[in-house]
Amino acid sequence: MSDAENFEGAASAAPDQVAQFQTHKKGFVPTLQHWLHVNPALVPLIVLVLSIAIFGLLLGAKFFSPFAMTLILQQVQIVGIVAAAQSLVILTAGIDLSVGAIAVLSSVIMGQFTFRYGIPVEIAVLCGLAFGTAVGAINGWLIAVMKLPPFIVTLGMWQIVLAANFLYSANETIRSQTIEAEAPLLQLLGTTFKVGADADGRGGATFTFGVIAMVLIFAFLAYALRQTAWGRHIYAVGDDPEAAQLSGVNVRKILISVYAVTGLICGIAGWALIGRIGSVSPTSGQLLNIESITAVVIGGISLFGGRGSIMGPLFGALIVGVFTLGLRLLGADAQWTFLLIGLLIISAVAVDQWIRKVSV
Amino acid sequence: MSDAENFEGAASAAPDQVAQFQTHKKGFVPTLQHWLHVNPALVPLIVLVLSIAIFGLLLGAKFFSPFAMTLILQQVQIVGIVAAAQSLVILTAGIDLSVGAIAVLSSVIMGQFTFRYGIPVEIAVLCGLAFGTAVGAINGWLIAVMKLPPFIVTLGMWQIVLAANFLYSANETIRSQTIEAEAPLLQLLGTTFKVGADADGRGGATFTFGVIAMVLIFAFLAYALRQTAWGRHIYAVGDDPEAAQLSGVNVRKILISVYAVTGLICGIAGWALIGRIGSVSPTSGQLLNIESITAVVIGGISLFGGRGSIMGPLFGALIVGVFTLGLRLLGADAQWTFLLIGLLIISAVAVDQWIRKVSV
Amino acid sequence: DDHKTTACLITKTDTNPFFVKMKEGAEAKAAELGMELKSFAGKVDGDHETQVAAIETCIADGAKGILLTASDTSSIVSAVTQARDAGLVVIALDTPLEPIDAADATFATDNFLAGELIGQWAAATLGDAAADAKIAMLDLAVSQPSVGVLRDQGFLQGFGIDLGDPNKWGDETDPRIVGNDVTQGNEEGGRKAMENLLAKEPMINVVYTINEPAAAGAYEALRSIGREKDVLIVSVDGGCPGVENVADGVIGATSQQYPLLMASKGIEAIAAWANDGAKPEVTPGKNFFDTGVALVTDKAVDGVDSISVEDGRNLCWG
Amino acid sequence: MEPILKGRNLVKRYGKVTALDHCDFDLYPGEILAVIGDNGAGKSSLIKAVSGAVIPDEGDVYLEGKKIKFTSPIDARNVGIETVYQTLAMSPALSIADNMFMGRELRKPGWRGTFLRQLDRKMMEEKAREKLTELGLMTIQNINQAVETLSGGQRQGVAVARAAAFGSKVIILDEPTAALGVKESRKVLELIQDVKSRGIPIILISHNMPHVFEVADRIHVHRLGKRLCVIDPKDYTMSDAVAFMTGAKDAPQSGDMAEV
Amino acid sequence: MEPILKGRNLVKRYGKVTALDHCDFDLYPGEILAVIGDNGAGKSSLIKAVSGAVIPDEGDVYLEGKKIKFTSPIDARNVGIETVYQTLAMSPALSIADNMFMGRELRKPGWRGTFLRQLDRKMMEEKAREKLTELGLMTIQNINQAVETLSGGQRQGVAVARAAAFGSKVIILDEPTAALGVKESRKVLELIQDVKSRGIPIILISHNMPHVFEVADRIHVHRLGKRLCVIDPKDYTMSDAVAFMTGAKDAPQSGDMAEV
Ligand SMILES: Nc1ncnc2c1ncn2[C@@H]1O[C@H](COP(=O)(O)OP(=O)(O)OP(=O)(O)O)[C@@H](O)[C@H]1O
Ligand SMILES: Nc1ncnc2c1ncn2[C@@H]1O[C@H](COP(=O)(O)OP(=O)(O)OP(=O)(O)O)[C@@H](O)[C@H]1O
Ligand SMILES: O[C@@H]1[C@@H](O)[C@H](O)OC[C@H]1O
Ligand SMILES: [Mg+2]
Ligand SMILES: [Mg+2]
Repeated sequence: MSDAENFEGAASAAPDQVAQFQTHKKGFVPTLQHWLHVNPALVPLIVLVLSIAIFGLLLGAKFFSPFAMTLILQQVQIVGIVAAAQSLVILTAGIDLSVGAIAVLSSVIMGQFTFRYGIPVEIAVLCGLAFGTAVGAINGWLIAVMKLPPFIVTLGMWQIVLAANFLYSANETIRSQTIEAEAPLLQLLGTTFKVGADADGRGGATFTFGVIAMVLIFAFLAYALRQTAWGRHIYAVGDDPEAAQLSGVNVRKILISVYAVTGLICGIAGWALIGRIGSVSPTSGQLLNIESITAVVIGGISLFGGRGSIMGPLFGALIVGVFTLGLRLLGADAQWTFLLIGLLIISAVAVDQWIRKVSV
Repeated sequence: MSDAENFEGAASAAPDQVAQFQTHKKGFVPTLQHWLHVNPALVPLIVLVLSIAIFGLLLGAKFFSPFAMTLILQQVQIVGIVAAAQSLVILTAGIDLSVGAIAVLSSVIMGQFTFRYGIPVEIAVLCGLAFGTAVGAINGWLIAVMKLPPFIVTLGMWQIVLAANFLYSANETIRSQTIEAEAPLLQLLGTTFKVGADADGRGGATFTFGVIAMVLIFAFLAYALRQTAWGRHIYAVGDDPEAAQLSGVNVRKILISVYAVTGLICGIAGWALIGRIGSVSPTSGQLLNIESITAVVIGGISLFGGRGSIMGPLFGALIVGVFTLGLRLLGADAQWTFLLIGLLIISAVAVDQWIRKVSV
Repeated sequence: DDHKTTACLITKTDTNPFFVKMKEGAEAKAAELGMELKSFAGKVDGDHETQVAAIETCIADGAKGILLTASDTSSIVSAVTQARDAGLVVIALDTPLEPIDAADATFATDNFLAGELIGQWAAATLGDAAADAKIAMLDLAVSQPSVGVLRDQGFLQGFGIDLGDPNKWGDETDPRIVGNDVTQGNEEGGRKAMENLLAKEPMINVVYTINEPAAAGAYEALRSIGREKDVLIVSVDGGCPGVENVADGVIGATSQQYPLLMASKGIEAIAAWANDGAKPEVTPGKNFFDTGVALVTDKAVDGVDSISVEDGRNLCWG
Repeated sequence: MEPILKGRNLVKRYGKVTALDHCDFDLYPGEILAVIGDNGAGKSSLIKAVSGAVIPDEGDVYLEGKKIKFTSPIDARNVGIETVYQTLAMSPALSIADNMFMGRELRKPGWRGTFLRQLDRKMMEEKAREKLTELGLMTIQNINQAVETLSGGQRQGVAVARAAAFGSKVIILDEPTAALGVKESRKVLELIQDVKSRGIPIILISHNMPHVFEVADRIHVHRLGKRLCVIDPKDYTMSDAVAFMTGAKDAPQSGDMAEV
Repeated sequence: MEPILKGRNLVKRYGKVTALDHCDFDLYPGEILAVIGDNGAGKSSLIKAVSGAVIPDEGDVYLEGKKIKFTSPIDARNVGIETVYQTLAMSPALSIADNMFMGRELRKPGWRGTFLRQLDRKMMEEKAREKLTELGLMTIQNINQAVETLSGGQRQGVAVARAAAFGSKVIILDEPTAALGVKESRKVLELIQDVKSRGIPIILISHNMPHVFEVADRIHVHRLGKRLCVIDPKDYTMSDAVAFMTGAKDAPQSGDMAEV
């Protein structure tokens, strides 16, 4: 062992060559699997396309028409918008149960500020959005600074906001006709425009500003998550908050901003809700939390945080929309539809898992 | 550096003495904190005792009576039993959203098997329990073997079981009077016995077999979790499933058994439900999932798994029960109670966090 | 068969026996008339969006008409208008829309009247004791849906209590009211709400309940403290288990409504519309077709019309 | 002589990365076999493949000449192969004693053990303390301390103690001294010698050449996912070994390879 | 001479365990200070306390003579103190490039960076690759690979590269070579020398005595939560150092302690 002191020197002559393993080809299925593994958002997209194709085959033109297709978009717009917000939160390994309540109370505020207090509708809308943002920020503060678990904070907030909603609104609906006459801005996101309708304006593809808002929100978040530091930090916080903190991420700031943005998007969802249902209704949106989480998870975002692509939940929401409409058109009754949607949820995720697994 | 070869030998003369740091005393509060840190289940217990004391002071004998105290026990028994089951699942870092649906369909099976098919009631009860266990085992199989996320599996299962419940029962209620006359065993867990009631059997402490079942289930699980290998493995799986697997835990078996036991306990909850409401009603128990998770989290079990004591959720359920009754007695109306329970949820966990934190 | 006339039935939920019966009635009638029926329901009471989506689905499906029990009576109006514009006939069942003429027709129980009948009956049964009754009000949900408000306020009116704002419950100041609590319209909620109010005031002697499952739950609570014999429970619905409960003395009186009738009338109206574009008539003197309500009790009192339990049994549903 | 544990043609791929590339492997009875190689060479993947922690894509594993298929680490443990993984595989929130006996808990004697399946905590704590003391690791103050409160080195010590206590056929150590102090490393080396003297063969992965050359009977040099060569530490210097594993020098011909 | 980083009377307790027990600490400009000590002696706790990762219960930290209070590692990084923690602090699911630039991402030049706050991914990838190549770590095949797919040693290499690239005032390395191979360890030692030659002082925690004696200017010996002594590697042998830190020999009197 006379070389004890300098044996390490022997390494210096080592080649700096990069290890080269032979790449292995195994045919189509593994290649597909690998490709999907690298682009996980494609999995829900494929499920979506397949389910549209299957229902299209079963139902023909009734389903496979511009009218029905855009109808699905309209039906999922609220859940879609909220799912975008929910995705952000879930990427940080959190969860937000208060999304639906925030959306509804935001819409009630927009309505009541306009009609009860006579505030100009533009300002009332801003107040509604500000309210959503503020509630979100409080959630974020409790989670980031007080270090309370997101589930429990937003569970509490859900109850608080919902009860406040009923107390404040006195469960009064503001009617569509009144809004249309006096504050049409509230219904802005419900504005429709048709493409390819018949002379009476029937049939054809129908889009609403709300649907466009949904798509824009997803596009915006996709950009922010991939192309900005804020987005990378969201993934880092969800992945391992302690490591993120140690490696220089301001975890508090990220969490508070994520919940605040979530609140803001819920405010927008509240606005879109007015557009969609015409009126301001305090009882709407009760299931938005479960529905948005379902969309997110079908969309392939891990509930443990840090993994998944934001476009997934959009496809997730659409998958549920396609199944709901498709099954109803097939004549399944409500309970059977629920049962089948339950099966769908499990199988969509099972397919996803299958595609991802094996040594890809 | 001539000693390069044997410098390590110098360590051999080192003392084997155990490091001794001086222990530090800092007065009562830190000591209490430390003690609570070591016995985390005490935190919800203290919150419970404090809230009883506060409502007792505010409301006097109306609240602080054997009648009211045991009433709370009766009101939380179903949530309590389900929370015990939910705790097991959450300790493995899972979640079970299907608990309420399983409980209800189990109770419907017990009732319908007895009355629709004329099966002896003992066997019908066993069938109900077996059904709960089977659904739980399927959940477990999907989670452990198919590796699907618990949230999504049980979300799907919730919808499936609930829809099946309505389809199977045709929403038919079996009346209390019918059950009492023909199959009293179904109401067994509703049997009450009183301690200290007046001559007419009014007032005094009222216990039911259901309450006792709840306490026994908690006691049994507390034993199993602390004193058996199964229990230690549950913690290990929740803590780090990969590490558990590598260190010789059969993770699949543990997960499947946990979900199956959860299903069984939900079956018992379904039985207790018949005892409590007298009748078999397919519309009961819809909020049991959220309520049980709330109890578990207020009880200090981490939603990330592996940490917490099973007695916590019992206290968690009781805390919610105390607040609900206390607030109603204070005259808060239903909406305000709802709002205040929201605040309670957040603050109970905040107190918990405060007690645990600092360098304890 | 593509040539069959399609009709839609959209209910608030399909977990409530009331709606289950409504659906059965509609199905039976549709089968008789050779029509196809598609039924939809919200997931929970108050689930408005699912109803909107259901209306859209019916339009997409080319249905001729919709029978609707709306969760949110005024918000649903724009969706209903959309359907009517698309050439469908829309008939409100059980719950009138706001405004009522937003639907082509309404076949409903008068819920306020249903409440009023049990209120009058309770007051008359108590006689002089009504002046210092202790009343528990077991309502539906914190969101105060309109059926719940109408029955609650109808009951108080019938009992002779000042309503305050007739559009909400809980704002009354009469000391005879011990309190309001919510039941979600099921046994469990009924029991818990009753217990809460009993803890507040153990000597409650009149219990108003939103529906019969809630009443059954309230009874269990009373039974567990041995007070089931000295309390008057009144309710609404007239489902078969409820009528049996009246027979057994669990419930003192209940206001019976007729969902099967609503549904079959509704299907007939859609068939008529599909055949010759005829729209249904309303009950004279009312702006809707009243499918009627009857007080079921074996302890009839003067001045309040009622039918016997036996008659109730023959007319009951579910 | 028949190897006690043998791998042939093992292949393990992770996506595009081939961690094991038709790799062979032999461990003979009673020997200490060191495995050395660059970071990322595939050492950990190799021992995972022979201990059931991953299932190789191709190739076979033989135990005492019989082909075996481990589908989980439990299978390997059941036949007496005990492994300390590089990631340690501990449950952070559980106590040291819990971790040491994970998966083979001791039950109380008599009916409490048989029927109530009650654990014998006292016994487990005692044995755990004993094992740690043997390794000089009793700077740990409390056997019921959660593993997450231990320093990195203390944790590694616990993992090694666990393997040493339970391995009956083969003990595999993946960089057992990486986080250990001088004193603790010495104890682990002593322990390795001690285990060997009990006749149990050991696989030792290490980047510490002096340690490797001190204890190994043969050295398996791993490079680019393959066994490059096996050398006898008495025939080569540390410099040679380092040169082989880094590719600075060509490997000796198989004729020269270390034989048992 | 004024120490660039100084700790006085630092105390950190975890429940009943006192990890730092009134500990002092000095790092002088331009030097390599090694910190050695048994497992669990409190070395990691010490550097956490001076780098903002934990807030000490008592005592003060001074940077260039001025008292500072770091409330998070971000504060320390902002003044140029860069740390490689023993646990590495990486986001497993993110890429190597993402991890290297975490918290100080580069934005595109022009309006896309200023207004759209768009990241300059290409630039970051290029720089990351450059740094890793310097460390001889380009056996890593793809800079966009998730960190969780790297071997233990590769991960450590990435962490060290990150610190070296960004530390401008002090670089702290907690056992940077623990999981590294011979070749990679050498690269890290070279890097340490290189950083020193740029005038940046380094704190190096290591259990590898030859490495410590090779590069350290002074050695801080840590024992039982305290600084036992500081020695000059030229005045003492490795055996001495090991004897001090394990308690086999009494520490030299403070008069003999290494001065700058
Ligand atoms: N789970 C995984 N997913 C993807 N790639 C992996 C995974 N595990 C290992 N690899 C890759 O396989 C190769 C071999 O890794 P392995 O951990 O076996 O190396 P090693 O020789 O043990 O290195 P070290 O000395 O650093 O521990 C590496 O390139 C690594 O990136
Ligand atoms: N988060 C924590 N909770 C409780 N105790 C802790 C925690 N972190 C460290 N300790 C304890 O503090 C003491 C010092 O630990 P530290 O990690 O500083 O040691 P170290 O000198 O870095 O050891 P090593 O060389 O093994 O890394 C140990 O006894 C350890 O158990
Ligand atoms: O009228 C219905 C009522 O009878 C039922 O019980 O609840 C829902 C109501 O719409
Ligand atoms: Mg390795
Ligand atoms: Mg350390």
